[in-house]
Amino acid sequence: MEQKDFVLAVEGLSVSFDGFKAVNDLSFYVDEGEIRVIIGPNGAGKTTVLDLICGRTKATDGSIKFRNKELTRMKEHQIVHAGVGRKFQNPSIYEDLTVFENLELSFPRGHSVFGALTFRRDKQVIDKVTEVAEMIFLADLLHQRADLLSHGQKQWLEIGMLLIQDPALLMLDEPVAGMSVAERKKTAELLNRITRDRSVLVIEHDMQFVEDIAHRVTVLHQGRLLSEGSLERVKNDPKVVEVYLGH
Amino acid sequence: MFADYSSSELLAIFAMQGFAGLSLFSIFVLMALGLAIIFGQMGVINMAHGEFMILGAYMTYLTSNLFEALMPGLYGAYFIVAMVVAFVSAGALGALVEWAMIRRLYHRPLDTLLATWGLSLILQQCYRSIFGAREVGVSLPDWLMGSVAVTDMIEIPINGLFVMVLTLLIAAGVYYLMYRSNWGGQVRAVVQNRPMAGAVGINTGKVDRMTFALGCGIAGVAGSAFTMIGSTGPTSGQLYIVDTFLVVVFGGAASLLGTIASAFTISQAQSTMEFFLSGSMAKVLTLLVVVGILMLRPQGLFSLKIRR
Amino acid sequence: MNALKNNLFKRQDLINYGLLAILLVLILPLTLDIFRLNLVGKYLSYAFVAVGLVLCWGYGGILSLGQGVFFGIGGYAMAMFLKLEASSPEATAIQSTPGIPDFMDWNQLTALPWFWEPFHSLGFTTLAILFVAPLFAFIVAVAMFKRRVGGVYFAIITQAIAAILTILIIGQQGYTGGVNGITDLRTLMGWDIRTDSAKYILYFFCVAMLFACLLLAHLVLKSKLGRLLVAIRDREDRVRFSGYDVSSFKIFVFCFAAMLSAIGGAMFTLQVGFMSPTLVGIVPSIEMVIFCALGGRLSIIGAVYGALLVNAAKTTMSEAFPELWLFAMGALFIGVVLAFPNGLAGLYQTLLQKVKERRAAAAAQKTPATPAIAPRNATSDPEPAQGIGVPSQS
Amino acid sequence: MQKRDRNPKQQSTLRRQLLKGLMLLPAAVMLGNVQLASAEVNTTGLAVTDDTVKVGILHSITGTMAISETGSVQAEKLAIDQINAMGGVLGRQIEYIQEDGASDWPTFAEKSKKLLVNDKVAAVFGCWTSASRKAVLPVFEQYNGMLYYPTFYEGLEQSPNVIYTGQEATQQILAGLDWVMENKGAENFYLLGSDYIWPRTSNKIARKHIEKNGLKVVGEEYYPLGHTQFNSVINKIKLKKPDVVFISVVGGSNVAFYKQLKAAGIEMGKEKPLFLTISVTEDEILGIGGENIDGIYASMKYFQSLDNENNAGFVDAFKEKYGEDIVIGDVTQAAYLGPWLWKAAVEKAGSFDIDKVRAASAEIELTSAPEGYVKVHPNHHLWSKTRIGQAQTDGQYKVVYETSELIEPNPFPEGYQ
Repeated sequence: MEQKDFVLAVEGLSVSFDGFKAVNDLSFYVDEGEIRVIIGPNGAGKTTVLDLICGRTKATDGSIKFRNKELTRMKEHQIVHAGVGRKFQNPSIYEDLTVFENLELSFPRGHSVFGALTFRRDKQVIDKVTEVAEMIFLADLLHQRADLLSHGQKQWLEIGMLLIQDPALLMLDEPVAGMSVAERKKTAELLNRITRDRSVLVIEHDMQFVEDIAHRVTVLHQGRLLSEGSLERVKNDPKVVEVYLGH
Repeated sequence: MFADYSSSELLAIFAMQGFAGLSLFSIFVLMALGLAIIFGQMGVINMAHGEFMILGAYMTYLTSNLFEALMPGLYGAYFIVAMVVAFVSAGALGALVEWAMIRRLYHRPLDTLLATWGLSLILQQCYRSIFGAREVGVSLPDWLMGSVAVTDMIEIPINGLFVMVLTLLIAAGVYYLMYRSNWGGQVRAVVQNRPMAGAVGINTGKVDRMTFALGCGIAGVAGSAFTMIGSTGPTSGQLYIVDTFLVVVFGGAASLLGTIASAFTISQAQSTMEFFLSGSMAKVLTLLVVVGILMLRPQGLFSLKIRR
Repeated sequence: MNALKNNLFKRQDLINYGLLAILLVLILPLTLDIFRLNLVGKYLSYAFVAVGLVLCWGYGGILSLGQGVFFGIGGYAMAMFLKLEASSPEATAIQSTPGIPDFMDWNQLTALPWFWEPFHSLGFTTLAILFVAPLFAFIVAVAMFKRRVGGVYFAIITQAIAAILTILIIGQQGYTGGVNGITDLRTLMGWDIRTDSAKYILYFFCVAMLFACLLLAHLVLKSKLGRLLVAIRDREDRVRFSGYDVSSFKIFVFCFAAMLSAIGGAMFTLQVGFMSPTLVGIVPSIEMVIFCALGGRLSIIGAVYGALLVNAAKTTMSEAFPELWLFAMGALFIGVVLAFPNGLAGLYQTLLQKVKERRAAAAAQKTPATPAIAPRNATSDPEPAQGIGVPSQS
Repeated sequence: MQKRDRNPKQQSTLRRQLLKGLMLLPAAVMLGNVQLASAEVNTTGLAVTDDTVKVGILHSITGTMAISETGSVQAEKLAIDQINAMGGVLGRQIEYIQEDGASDWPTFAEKSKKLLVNDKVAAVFGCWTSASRKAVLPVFEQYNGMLYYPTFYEGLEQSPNVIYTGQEATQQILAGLDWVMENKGAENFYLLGSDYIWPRTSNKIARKHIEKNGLKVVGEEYYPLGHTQFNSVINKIKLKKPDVVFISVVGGSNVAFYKQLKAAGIEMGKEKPLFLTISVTEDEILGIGGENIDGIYASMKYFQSLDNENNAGFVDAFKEKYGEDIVIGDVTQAAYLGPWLWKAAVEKAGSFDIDKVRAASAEIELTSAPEGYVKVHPNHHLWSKTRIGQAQTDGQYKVVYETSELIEPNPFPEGYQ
């Protein structure tokens, strides 16, 4: 492999829960500006990989380098500050707050205790929030309490919260699960738009959606790397066919 | 520290302190088992646990009086009957409380703490109104009194042995119920995923009620056994509550085995320290060590490493 | 867009604070004799703790059953200062060692322990009241929150800490006054705090302090930190992955609550005239949580009313039915938890909401052109306290 | 507060003498003819009418201390009933206002203030623990009230506003220790108590006394209030083999201690070691169970089994009011003295005014006390005898020794501090 700066380099990554190896000696690399989709059957360890990268779960072994910074020893918020954003499988938003406040809290300023106490809602914040709200189709609902949004809107809101952080690597866990066809289309469009200047790591089951967005695909099975490459190549890999697409 | 004693005395010290530690251990286990079920398995913080124990103690007192009045010939057997009565009455009250109160609060575990605190106030006042504010004396049948002399230094109290055996039996019973029986499987299913358990046809309401009642019933038996070694008064239950919670939390709340291990650790630590320090300081040190360890290892002694 | 402005005080807030001020500054002092007013002052000293609990429990989701510890630290600091003043060599001439507090003399202490020395100074005492409790809270909180101990575990560990401190205070009676506490406090900088006029002044001082603390708490809640606390309670992970060090916010709010409790403790000592370990232990700590729950765990003003009402109920019921009042108290706690999970404040909010909606509906009927946004506005209120929903706890 | 003229005062002196004479004939008092105008007997605005006088009863009837304080409440009510039946105090029926201290010291302070400031009671009978007394003391001194405090306690206090009807520590302890030294040849002592001021002070006095006599203390230990596990200390006692274990454990811990002692195979009746308690009254034995404690000795001023006429009448009246099974302990009896001592002082003073009652209190005698003759010392404590009782299986003490003289109360004992 040629010497090139990967945005994310995962090498020899393993984690076990009470002896069960959820991720086993996994290595893969993500390029700058790439949209990488991770697929695999249930229990393949997809979500665990995201958990490991963003620091939610501590690795038993191996390394995760983000722009040559080792993430395995960093705390969650430090990883975020390094430039990694993560969206959860179920929409994870603050339901007691409004859309505006949800976005505002993700604005990358005033993240210390003192900063939060003295944080002012100035023009810069309002402009940025409004801009992102336009992008995620929620400009008209800024003062809606978040728990009143539809499922799809909540997913968008969470993506919006990530956008405001402006991460270099965006990780999305099943961003279109539970969305209507129209919403799916809008989401794909949104993703294509926002990935122009960043890398994205997506977990997705919806093959149509994967086809729409993926540059390359990584297939996991039982915590191990099964196959990697373009969607076409992966689709035709007999190992993949056997465990995932075939049955 | 050891210089004051001869070697045979030292041996006796260790033997007797070991036994003291063991009986403290069985008492802790007995206190904590009911709570381990209610708190550990169901997540309900039952601040009235001590009052359920005292209910058992009062039932023992009543049974004892009844036997004395009606069938003095069978007095020796009353204690066994009393424990059954204690179990049934505390369990029945537990089921009632679960139905009236707890089942509305499963999604708010911290609120169970407040509601059961209110319950404990009410129960205390009930005991006071019914049995009087003074402590009642529960007399023991003769076969539970006295001790077995092993050497002239070492004597083993019979009721201490009785508590140990009782603890073993109850612990084994609970273990069987929770981990080997069909019912225990249902309990654990409900604890882990209530909607799913309901969907596969488990009557979650009934399982909750029975689990809570079982925990309270065991508290009742514990209270009954404690009449042998402690006081029975309206507020006696409060003496046990902090220790009980610490034992359960220290063990890792969800693990019955952990509860037993933590009871063992705490009791041995306390009785050893009690021998070499004054009582108050031993207690403070034990609590400090427990809290200190919990701060370093919040999940307790035993806990499954789980994917969060 | 006016709605985007983050108003520190909305009209409703001003009304609520105004009502409380009228009650505490005008109605109660005018209608109650000094004995009852002094009792109200005592209740208000618990209100400091309840306000702190609203912050750390209601907003932060951290239930502490050890707030009595911090109340005690503040109360004991104040009591140590006052006791030293009451133990001048002249006043204690009959002791075998004059000039030290009487209980030390009874315990054969012949010199003032070193940690009592600085309490000769009011300045040091004030600093101790303000900062020792938060410092202690900080140590506990760092140990626990950095390891993500939360919810029930935190509650039980803080409860154990309260138990330990009580046993220590009682056991070390030569230094602490033991189970009796520190009693017979007389003067503050030569000013007799036991007279009726002093009690009036102390009451108003306590009310002023309470409003200062309420204001401080209000500002914290209205800052981004307040919204973050709500966010942490809802979705702790999300906050973490938005780049916040969640534990530092929990530590902050716990320390802040500890400071409020300590101020309350100092107010208690000043108004009641002694401090004792019964205020440190588990029972008072749980009772303080109940004040907060009854008032409404999401409303700092509600907490004040909660502390006032529970204590007033306790006093009147125990005077009227000394043998039965515990039944009523127990029933009150259970009833509040079951029927009004958001306490009095929740009830009040629902009422206000209804009034608002009715008004909006009436307005909508008059001018049918108005789009049906009016009722929506009520729900898009940026203030989290408006939430009727039950807070989720971790 | 000067009177308008001197006449009424003279008159009152006259009447007082008359009253004294009439006291010999309680029946005459009951007719209620001797009645002083309220304005004369109450110049400070106490709750006194022409027919009634209000007093306060302030004990814990809820919380952990209710176990101990119930007996005191019962005794005080009995005494008040009896006084009322005899015609009351200065021709006025006593009405009591009962408040609950709830085992919480700030509550005691609050309630005492309420009794004094709002209810204007003429006297308060109450408190049990030292902590509650310390909490109310400043209140009584500030608002000038009168407290009758029934518990045996550690001494080191003497307030013009308190009459201490129980024994202070030296009265209770020294006679008991002397007795075991002289009669049982005790040489080694083990001191054990609950961890708070009374046991610590008591043991301090005991230790000084033991060491003054050239004897040895082989152990001294304290357990937290409410502690329930005593196996370790029992083992220590077995090892150190003291002649006497001197015990001041209180509350629920008592029950646990003696039951565990019994279970550990220690025969308390064997007197090797000998157990001497200063804290277990008949009330506590009720909870412990007579069979678990028989054989131990207690050193206090009163036992239910005291054989004298006063006591027989008292025990009968108590049982009649509260049931056959009721027991009476040292503190209960001391609480019973409170209303009687107050009545005597009021009648001696001819006034309910606190200052006058206080002035009259010193040297008040009571020949009708269940414990026998008592007298109030100018330091507001009572002269009293100390008795040693041995616990029996029926829960009663058998009196085995009684000091020949009344012991002078000495709350600030020289050489014991």
